[in-house]
Amino acid sequence: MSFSSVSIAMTGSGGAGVMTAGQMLVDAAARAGWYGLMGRSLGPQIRGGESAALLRLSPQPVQSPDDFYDLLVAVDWGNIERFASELPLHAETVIISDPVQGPVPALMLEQSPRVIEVPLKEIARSTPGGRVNMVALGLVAAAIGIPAATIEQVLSTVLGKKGPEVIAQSLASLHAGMQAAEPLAGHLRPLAPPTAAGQDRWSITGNEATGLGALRGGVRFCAAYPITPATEVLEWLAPNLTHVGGTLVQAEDELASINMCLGGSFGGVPSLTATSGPGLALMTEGLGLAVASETPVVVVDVMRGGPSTGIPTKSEQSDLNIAVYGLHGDAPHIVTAPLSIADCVFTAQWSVMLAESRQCPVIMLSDQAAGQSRAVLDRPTLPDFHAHRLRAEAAEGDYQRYALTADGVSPMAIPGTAGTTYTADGLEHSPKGTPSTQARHHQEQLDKRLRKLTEFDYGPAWAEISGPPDADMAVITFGSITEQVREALARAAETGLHARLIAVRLLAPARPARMVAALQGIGKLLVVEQNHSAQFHSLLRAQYDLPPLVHTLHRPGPLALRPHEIVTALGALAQADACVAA
Amino acid sequence: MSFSSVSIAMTGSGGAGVMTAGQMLVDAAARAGWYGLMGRSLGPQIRGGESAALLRLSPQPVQSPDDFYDLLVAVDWGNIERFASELPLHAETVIISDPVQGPVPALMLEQSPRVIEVPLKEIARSTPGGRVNMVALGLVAAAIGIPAATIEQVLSTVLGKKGPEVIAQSLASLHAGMQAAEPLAGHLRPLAPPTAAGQDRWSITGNEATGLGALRGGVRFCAAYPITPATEVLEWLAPNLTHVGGTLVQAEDELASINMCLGGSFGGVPSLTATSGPGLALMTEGLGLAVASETPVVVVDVMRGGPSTGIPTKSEQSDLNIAVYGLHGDAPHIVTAPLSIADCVFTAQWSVMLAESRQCPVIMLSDQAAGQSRAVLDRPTLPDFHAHRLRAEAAEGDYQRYALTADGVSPMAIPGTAGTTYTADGLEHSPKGTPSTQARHHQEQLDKRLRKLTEFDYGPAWAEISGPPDADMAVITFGSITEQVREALARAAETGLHARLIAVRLLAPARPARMVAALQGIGKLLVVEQNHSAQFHSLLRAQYDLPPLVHTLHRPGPLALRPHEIVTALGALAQADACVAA
Amino acid sequence: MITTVPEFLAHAITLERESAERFDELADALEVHHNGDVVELFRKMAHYSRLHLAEARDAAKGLTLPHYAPWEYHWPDAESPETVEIDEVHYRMTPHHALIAAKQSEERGHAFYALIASTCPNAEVQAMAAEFAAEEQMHIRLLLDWLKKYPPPGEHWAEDLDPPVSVD
Amino acid sequence: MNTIPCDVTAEPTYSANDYKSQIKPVWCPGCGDYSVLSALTKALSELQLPPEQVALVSGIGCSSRLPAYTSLYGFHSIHGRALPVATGLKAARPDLTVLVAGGDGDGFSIGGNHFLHACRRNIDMTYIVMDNAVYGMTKGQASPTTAPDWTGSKLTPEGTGIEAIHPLEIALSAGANFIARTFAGQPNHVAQMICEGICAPGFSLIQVLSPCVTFRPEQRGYKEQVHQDWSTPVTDRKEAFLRLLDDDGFATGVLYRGNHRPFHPAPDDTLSIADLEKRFAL
Amino acid sequence: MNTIPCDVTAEPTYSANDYKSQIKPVWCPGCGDYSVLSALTKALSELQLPPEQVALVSGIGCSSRLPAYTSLYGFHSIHGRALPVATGLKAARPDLTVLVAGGDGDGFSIGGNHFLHACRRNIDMTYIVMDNAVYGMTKGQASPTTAPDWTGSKLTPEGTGIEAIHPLEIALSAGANFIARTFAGQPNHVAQMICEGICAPGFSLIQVLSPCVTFRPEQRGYKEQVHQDWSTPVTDRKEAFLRLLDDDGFATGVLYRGNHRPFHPAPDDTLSIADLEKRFAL
Ligand SMILES: Cc1ncc(C[n+]2csc(CCOP(=O)(O)OP(=O)(O)O)c2C)c(N)n1
Ligand SMILES: Cc1ncc(C[n+]2csc(CCOP(=O)(O)OP(=O)(O)O)c2C)c(N)n1
Ligand code: SF4
Ligand code: SF4
Ligand SMILES: [Mg+2]
Ligand SMILES: [Mg+2]
Repeated sequence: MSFSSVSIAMTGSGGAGVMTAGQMLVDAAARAGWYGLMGRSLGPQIRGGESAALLRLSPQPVQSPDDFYDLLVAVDWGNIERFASELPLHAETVIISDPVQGPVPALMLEQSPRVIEVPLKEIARSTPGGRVNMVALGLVAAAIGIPAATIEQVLSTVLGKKGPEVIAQSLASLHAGMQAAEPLAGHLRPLAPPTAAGQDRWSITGNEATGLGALRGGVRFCAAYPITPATEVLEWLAPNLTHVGGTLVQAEDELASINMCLGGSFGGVPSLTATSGPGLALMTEGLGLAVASETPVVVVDVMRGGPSTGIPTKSEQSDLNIAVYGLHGDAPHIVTAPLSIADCVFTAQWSVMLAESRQCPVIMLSDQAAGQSRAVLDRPTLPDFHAHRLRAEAAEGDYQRYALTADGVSPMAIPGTAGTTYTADGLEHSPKGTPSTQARHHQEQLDKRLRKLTEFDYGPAWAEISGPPDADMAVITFGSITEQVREALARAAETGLHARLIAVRLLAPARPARMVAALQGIGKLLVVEQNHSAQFHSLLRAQYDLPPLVHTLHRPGPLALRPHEIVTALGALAQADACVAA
Repeated sequence: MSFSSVSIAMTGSGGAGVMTAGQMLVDAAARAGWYGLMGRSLGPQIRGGESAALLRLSPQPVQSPDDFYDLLVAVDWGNIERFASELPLHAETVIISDPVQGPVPALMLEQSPRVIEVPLKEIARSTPGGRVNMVALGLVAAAIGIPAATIEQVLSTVLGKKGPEVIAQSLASLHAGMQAAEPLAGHLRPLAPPTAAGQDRWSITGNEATGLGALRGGVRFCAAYPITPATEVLEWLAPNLTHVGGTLVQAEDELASINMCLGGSFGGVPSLTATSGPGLALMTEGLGLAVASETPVVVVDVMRGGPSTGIPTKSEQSDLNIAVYGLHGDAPHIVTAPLSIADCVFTAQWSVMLAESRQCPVIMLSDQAAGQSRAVLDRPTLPDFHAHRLRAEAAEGDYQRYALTADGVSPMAIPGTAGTTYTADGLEHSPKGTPSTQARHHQEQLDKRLRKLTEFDYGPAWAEISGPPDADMAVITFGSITEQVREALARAAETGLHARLIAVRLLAPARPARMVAALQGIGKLLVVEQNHSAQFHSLLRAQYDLPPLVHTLHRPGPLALRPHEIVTALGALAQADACVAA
Repeated sequence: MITTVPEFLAHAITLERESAERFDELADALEVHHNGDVVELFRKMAHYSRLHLAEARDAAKGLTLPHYAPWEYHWPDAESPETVEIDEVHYRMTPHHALIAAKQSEERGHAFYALIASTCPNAEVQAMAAEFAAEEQMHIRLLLDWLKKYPPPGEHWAEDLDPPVSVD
Repeated sequence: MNTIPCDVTAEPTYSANDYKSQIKPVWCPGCGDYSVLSALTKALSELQLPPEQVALVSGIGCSSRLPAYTSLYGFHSIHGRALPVATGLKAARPDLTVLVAGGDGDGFSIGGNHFLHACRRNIDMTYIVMDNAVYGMTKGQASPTTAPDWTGSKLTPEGTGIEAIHPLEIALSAGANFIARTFAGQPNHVAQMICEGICAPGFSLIQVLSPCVTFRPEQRGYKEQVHQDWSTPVTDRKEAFLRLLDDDGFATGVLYRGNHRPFHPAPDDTLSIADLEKRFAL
Repeated sequence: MNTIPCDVTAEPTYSANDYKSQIKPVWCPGCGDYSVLSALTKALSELQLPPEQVALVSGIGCSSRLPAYTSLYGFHSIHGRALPVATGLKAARPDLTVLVAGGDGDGFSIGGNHFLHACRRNIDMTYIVMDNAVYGMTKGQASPTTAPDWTGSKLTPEGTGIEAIHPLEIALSAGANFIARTFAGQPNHVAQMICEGICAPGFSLIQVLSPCVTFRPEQRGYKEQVHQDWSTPVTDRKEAFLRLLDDDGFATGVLYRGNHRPFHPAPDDTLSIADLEKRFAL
């Protein structure tokens, strides 16, 4: 899979509008038939802070960032030192720099990229009401070959509400930018022609995809407390839940939001909330109640840099520990993670289905990189399953809410049903739900709650496994960085380095038999994850018997793991001697 | 170590006063020179519920419950089915039953114990103002040979405030009970004579011991929210903190109590709070702040049955997961566990010392069994160390609160110190404390916070290791059940089954080198813990390379693990074939 | 004001029913607290109230009784008179206390009926009330007899050396 | 507002006893909570609400044990979180009658924030607080309604030194639409208040002075202290405040019956998921 | 109460600038919080408090970024928990002057319970709430002080439908000893209020109407709405309530200056640990 993709970073601060320009660029490329991905890097200011739009466009579907940026357009260099490390360049990179912004900072020149000076600001000034970001947009669009008509159309749509004057001014800037693109000719890898025009494609962010998956899974109640980078899940759900007959309540805090969800779910309505690390920390007591009272609920944790308030705007996969182990007592529950932006739809839908089917809480570990990035992708094919909760029918007599059943799941009575009233309880209880301190009841209920999860057939969705069946090397990973691993494996394969991919969607409970099968024949394993303490590796060690030689590639946020790093790690593993386990 | 100990259960309900009788018995035995242990099993009623005083007396120090009860005195049988399983009997057991309470319940007769009927109530009625619990007390005291004068003295002291009439009445009942002991003669193993009279001994509960350890360690601030079974730590601290110049504040909830502790600690005052599972769940966000802002604090979690509200009055070791892994982000911190009631003093003191020295949170995992049991023991020899926090001196200029140092610990400025003002932050920050989203700062600070803990020499206190250096079998455990393991190993050794004991006091961070040494020569390992999902085993797998053959003995509460079960498990391990790992 | 037979019987039925239910409630409470002697007594009292209730119901056969919300009854006090108050019990109470509490409630019941018997303008109601009052009087005498068997306990009857339990 | 009319005159289908479960309370004999249980069942019988249409949510505490003793749908949740659970339930299932019960510790200490915001949200539910000015279940510590000089707790052996809060003032300020106080020693009055609370639209707060005979035996004396001063409710917020400014904590009756719009999420059910998906299409 | 006299007349040692740090605020230009920062430094200079004797605790939010912009000891804690952190600090270190700062979301939404109990505890500290009736930092959602019909948030596109809370009423009810309102557009008045708040014993609440120019640009109009009605504080709780019942949310000045005893733990320091150990000895 060799991409003829192009990766572009546009930086600018103080309302320069690079995010909007980037957005228009992706939109236009999409319309013209390319695939694309746009992430972002933002400063701490609410408005007018330094920001970078991070794009990748390609004729093939693409959800992974590339190793380096091919083109860096600096509308200005404000605070570049704060995020320069997030913008890896190489010798082929073309930097477009505006001379009035001063010389290119030394730290951007370390890889000896080619610098082309373009007086963006001056060009903008040359047209009335000129906009520097539109100049940059025009320049980039022209340089990579986006048809002028398409970009003009997108611009006009996006700025539609602002009135004809603004549109006209912006178009003028755009055209000026396009003209200024000439000096770039020959300096930039050409973007291969689009292939997907007319195909059924979506433009969607991971957070939107999560919201959609939730609704598809049957969620009709949400209680919300905003937190970066999860807020967009909630914001997308607010109007859309209403449209499909559901309800969203803004809660006073996360203690309230999780417990409101439990209330809604107790009422028979599939419920979900979204948060990030600090909010998840506040929800664990409520999640424990969901375990003990067997109340289905889904919590989406869009992970950000931790610990504590950490780095709210940057991605990291460091909430794995709390998600799997963060509840007090023996509290079996389910933890899932989407494997890409697109997969947020499926995994959210599946998570709701699992919660409802197993009558337990599910924590879905999304992350900032997936949640706040927009991808242009083929419309995903999605299963039609949705929430099915085993319900108790109206009955006379002795309804046992927590009856001991073969698979551990007991029919749940929904308020309104006659003859099956009961009291849900977080205290240990008898099968009927009566509080009990007896050893026997405790053991039975602990067994039952565990059995519900371990005896269930999660099917092949537990992980995505691909690659040669005879490989003796595998890469195991989870979450949205799977896309980088995929790309790395494709590249490695081209160099003759074959390895299996095991991308785990179901992080808890463990699936030992499935893992044995997945690891069949594997002698060397590379664990890839984005956190400081190799939490995934530690989880794997605890849950599974791993091959004799295990390497890990782990790094905290905010730097994205790049495909070439994974290829390198894989190369090292291939060379490593199985006797000197790392 | 063969005990000639005697184990006694006294059951009774509705204000029968068996707990007080049990307490008097331990007190008297203690005065007379025996050692002892008293636990309890209680019903869900606040007053007048069924209860059992669970005693063990011995001429040797004893902190483990025995396998069976030698004597069961039933003042009545109210709701015995609820806790019968907590009262293991054997064929040698003597049951004293009062015929007016009806026949001995069948479920107490399964092991064919000897039943002796004694009309306790009638005897009590035969003396004016007679008290049935005092009759039972007299009976037991006489049967096991506690000197009459001692028990009379204790009774008079305890009831002192109630006035001479009550004392006289109680003494009369006591004597009547003593006389009624005659039929027991020959039926009960005699308690070997005391050995410790005159020795420096204490009578103390685990929760009191924890409070004392906290003060010894230097704690001078506590914020408290009551919760069973941790409340007594707080209740002991309330007046005693004041006496030594400290302060206790009752908080509105656990979110407040942990954050108040952070405030106190930020002010330079070593701070601690105590809670149980549900409260700990509410504290994890605050603990994450402690990690990121490097604010020392100690949280004692007196574990009870989980998940959720669970079984508040019963012991379990199921908060290990949340204690070690329950914080969001990469949040290295310390987790300790006392190995016995006596060890609560040391471990609490050590925990304070570690928190202060490492500027991080420490979670100390005590449990209900240790916390709410009283032991008569030799006065522990205790180190004199106490909190030492590396402080910044008054300075001019560029104070860096989070300076990168070799061992990771940076001098902390205490408010009031001139020239070193700074802002503590839960946001990722530069060495100076300025919020930063930079990859470099994040990596540096993550490294530093981890280094503080991993590069520290915890000394031999990390675990208690004993037993033959050439053993090829070991038992590894943590927490207060260590006492049962100790006794089991002593017994096993008598039968020629030798194994090493590794009782881990430091549960996080991992001590790989120390563990390698501890496991030196060990081919077979038995992991013993009191929870449903073998959390300790899973933690050990994640952190350490374990011997080829590992068995686990784990069971949730409320049933105490008994020494003979451990001996049996050890026997099975000895027999097991190393090739068929379990 | 109670003036008609249906009104009177509605009161009598509720009075006896609530009395029986309360005795049962108290018996349940003491059962949970293992106070068997008192449980037995309260069960007995509940039984007697239920006998009365049956009588009142018999008398009401064929009549349409008015509906009152609990707070609309014309009790001398806001609460139905022959109901032992919730806080008159203690887990360590003895049969003596139980009998005193029962006697007091019967006395209130008696007073209620007696007042109607003496003040109600409706002669039929008067007669019925007098009959009910007489029965209550009998109960009171019965209770007084029992009480002789259960002299007041010593002053330490409530003593419980065991501390209360913290259950959560 | 409840859909069942409050003045049912027909032959009752549900007697008070029909709202009780088989489980016997673990409360101390003499505890005021018994009487709240009995009053609740009377109130429900008065309203003739089918038990399966009523949900009773509680937190943790002696008082919070209530649900299991009824034949309603119950949720005995966690300490301090009864109101959010109930809020979610009512928002998701507006057809149900939602009741909430708990103690002063549960509601005003750990649950204080939810109390504030539930009053403010004014969602249609009835909150019954059994106030004994103590944490009964954990052996008698001071709660937010405990007087500053109460020295009965080992945690605050010199008294808390801080003033008790005024829950009714806070409810009134925050926006609760129906506010009443009653006393467990008068179960019929408690029943009446619960009945009126259920029938009132929006958030109804009923503070029940409910003695803890074990840790606050002196509360048996409440009998002599209560005085039914608020026999006519006021509908004006200002007037209600004035009432409270003269309150000694023992006036009973309906303090306030307001006119605030209850929170009522309105799903519009106009689009299908396929419609929503279309918006992502290029 | 502060130990430093409030009427320093000597030549000032500390200028307002001495209370500022080198760190430049990330606030949007035009944000009201700038002016609170400046007012705070003026107030401290007026009081001539040595910076190292003052600690400023905050939660999370735009407003909560304040501490790092000062040269005081600061604790930028977590969302909603500034008051407990400050309470612990003051209880453990009564010698320090403790200030708390934050937003309406931090203080009244997630932090509502601590607000209630901090007022009640009435410990000696000064709480400055920069109220912009919005969650600024998370892109503009409704806060507890947002009007029910504000449709500017994507989370509540039809408005919240619930009434705003009245933080001053709650503070007054709960027991705060000093309560004032001021407006960021009048930094000298803000400085005066802060000064008086610090000097008042017990818990002081200062609500600063502090426009969020980004998400509530209409708040620039506060200028025209505020009116300094509370120029003389009242000391009677009832009178203060009456004032509030007529409040339109824009009256500024000192509402109330009370007489409640501040919470003051009193360590007695009479025993050694060895003494305590003796009690365990047989
Ligand atoms: C998170 C958490 N903290 C503390 C507790 C312990 N706890 C249980 S009930 C209770 C107080 C109950 O007081 P209140 O609500 O007044 O009820 P009461 O028992 O007086 O009826 C406490 C502190 C708990 N269960 N969970
Ligand atoms: C536990 C937790 N939940 C949510 C957030 C996200 N968050 C940060 S600031 C904030 C609201 C801030 O509003 P306010 O306190 O009014 O401050 P402002 O920004 O308006 O000054 C929220 C919801 C968080 N940091 N932590
Ligand atoms: S402790 Fe108090 S509140 Fe709890 S049941 Fe007993 S009397 Fe009631
Ligand atoms: S978003 Fe609003 S509150 Fe935040 S800094 Fe900008 S103007 Fe101020
Ligand atoms: Mg209470
Ligand atoms: Mg705000």
